[in-house]
Amino acid sequence: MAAEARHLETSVPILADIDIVTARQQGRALAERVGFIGSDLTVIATVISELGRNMLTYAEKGVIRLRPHYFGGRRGIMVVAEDEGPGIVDVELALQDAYSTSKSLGLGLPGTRRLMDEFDIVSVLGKGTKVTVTKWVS
Amino acid sequence: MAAEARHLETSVPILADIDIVTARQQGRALAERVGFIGSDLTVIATVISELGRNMLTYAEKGVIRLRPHYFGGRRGIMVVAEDEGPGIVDVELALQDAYSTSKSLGLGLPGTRRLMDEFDIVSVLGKGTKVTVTKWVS
Amino acid sequence: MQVPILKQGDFLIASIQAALTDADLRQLQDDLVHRVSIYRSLGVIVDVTALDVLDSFACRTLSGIAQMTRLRGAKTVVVGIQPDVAFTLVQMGLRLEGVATTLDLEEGLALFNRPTN
Amino acid sequence: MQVPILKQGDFLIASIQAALTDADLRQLQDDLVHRVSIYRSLGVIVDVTALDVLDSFACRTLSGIAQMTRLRGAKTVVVGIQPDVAFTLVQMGLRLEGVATTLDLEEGLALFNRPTN
Ligand SMILES: Nc1ncnc2c1ncn2[C@@H]1O[C@H](COP(=O)(O)OP(=O)(O)O)[C@@H](O)[C@H]1O
Ligand SMILES: Nc1ncnc2c1ncn2[C@@H]1O[C@H](COP(=O)(O)OP(=O)(O)O)[C@@H](O)[C@H]1O
Repeated sequence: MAAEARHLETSVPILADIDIVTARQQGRALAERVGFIGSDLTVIATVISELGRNMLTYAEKGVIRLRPHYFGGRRGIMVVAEDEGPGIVDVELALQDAYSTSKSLGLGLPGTRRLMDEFDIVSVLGKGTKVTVTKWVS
Repeated sequence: MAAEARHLETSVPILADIDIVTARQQGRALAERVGFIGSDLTVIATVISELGRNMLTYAEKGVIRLRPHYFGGRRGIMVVAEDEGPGIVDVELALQDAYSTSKSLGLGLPGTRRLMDEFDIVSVLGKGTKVTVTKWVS
Repeated sequence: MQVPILKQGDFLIASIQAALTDADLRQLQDDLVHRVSIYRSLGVIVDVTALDVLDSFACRTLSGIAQMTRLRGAKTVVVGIQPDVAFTLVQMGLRLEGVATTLDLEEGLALFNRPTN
Repeated sequence: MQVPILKQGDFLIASIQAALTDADLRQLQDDLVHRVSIYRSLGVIVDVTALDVLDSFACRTLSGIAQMTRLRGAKTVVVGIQPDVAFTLVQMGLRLEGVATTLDLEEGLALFNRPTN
């Protein structure tokens, strides 16, 4: 069993595509510390990758915060991806499979939602976008 | 490109679990002849396995027919699994994820439906069950 | 078609050589659970490289092996799942519950020799 | 982190050694498409054993490699997809369109030497 790892919160600025690699490696490492194993580690790294790329593509830059999360006897990891980009015009649409404004696959957000246990998105036009996702150790 | 393989229809009686192995090997071989590649071959073999096992479990025996299928310029494979078992009381229910009358996973029928392009089931209580599925070469 | 089980130190390695019937799979589960008890093994590796299909029964059996050996203190790793098999499994809605997976035997053994958390 | 590409007879083998940035992946695609043309290669193998993530961009790039090399008469095989990576990919809703997959390099090469249909 992993000891509690509350103090291990980290923050990765996403300014270039190498930062996405850094963020997902840190996410995986933190997830291991929290007690995740196997394909959950891959899931967490993949989600960080998708959120990080969206920032670079649509908002030029942003920050990914990785946080051990303990609640109601459960432990997990929370990933917060926050940028000050243009925001999303239609969030409902952005969450649909295959919707993309960049000739991309349009599976980043809906895929992330499927992979994680909790998913929240707040986007304000002209202000920015904040995606908060959590996965619990099962 | 595969030459047309209309004459290659085969029929595999399912009387014991070794017959399931035979049926899925024949199904895979036929699918290759028809022109399937990669994970489609795995999909077809898996579906045959699920349908064959259901026959043994719930109807004691049955027959699996494998048939090259050409229609509207498309080519594919049709798998027909037919038994004279007890039939299914509630087909709607049997098609739902995780519904099983045998402490099994209950994913055989719904999973088969997800994997194939066409899915048809006819079941008559006291008469038997016939599942007909088709996959097209993409 | 019985599956040979190799004892290698603290680990058991089951190398599936060809397509298995449901009865073979059941036998494999019984054999592994039995030997984990006798040898007090710390880990079980099941090599499925030779399998071109993992259907719901096979998944259930592999999860069952993991669950029953865990009760005896051993961890189960399934190695050699073909990518097409992995894709199909998830598309069906199946999961290998409680089972760790690696690409090959080498990585599987490495997993045991790593400090676990 | 450039990906070394080996020419082995009629085939090209790209062995990814470590995590790649999106720019690295784009570069890999350009390099492979370019060399398939020059060498008139019949097949391309991309070894992704070292990748612990295949996200939507990586999938799109691998599918793009397959599509563009196919126009030049070559087939693409991706080898070494970790099972966990395969599971995650499908759960996300991703597919490796037009890409053949095998467990390892050996099987990948065998695929080319088999009569195709
Ligand atoms: N951080 C963001 N800022 C602004 N728009 C975004 C952001 N993330 C996603 N979007 C919008 O939502 C759409 C869907 O995103 P996603 O599902 O990740 O697919 P993709 O990135 O492949 O287009 C994007 O095409 C884009 O229009
Ligand atoms: N050939 C059949 N004859 C009678 N009942 C069947 C047959 N196939 C499936 N069923 C019924 O449908 C249910 C769901 O089937 P399935 O989705 O394959 O799951 P499972 O076989 O794991 O229970 C079974 O539990 C059984 O009650």
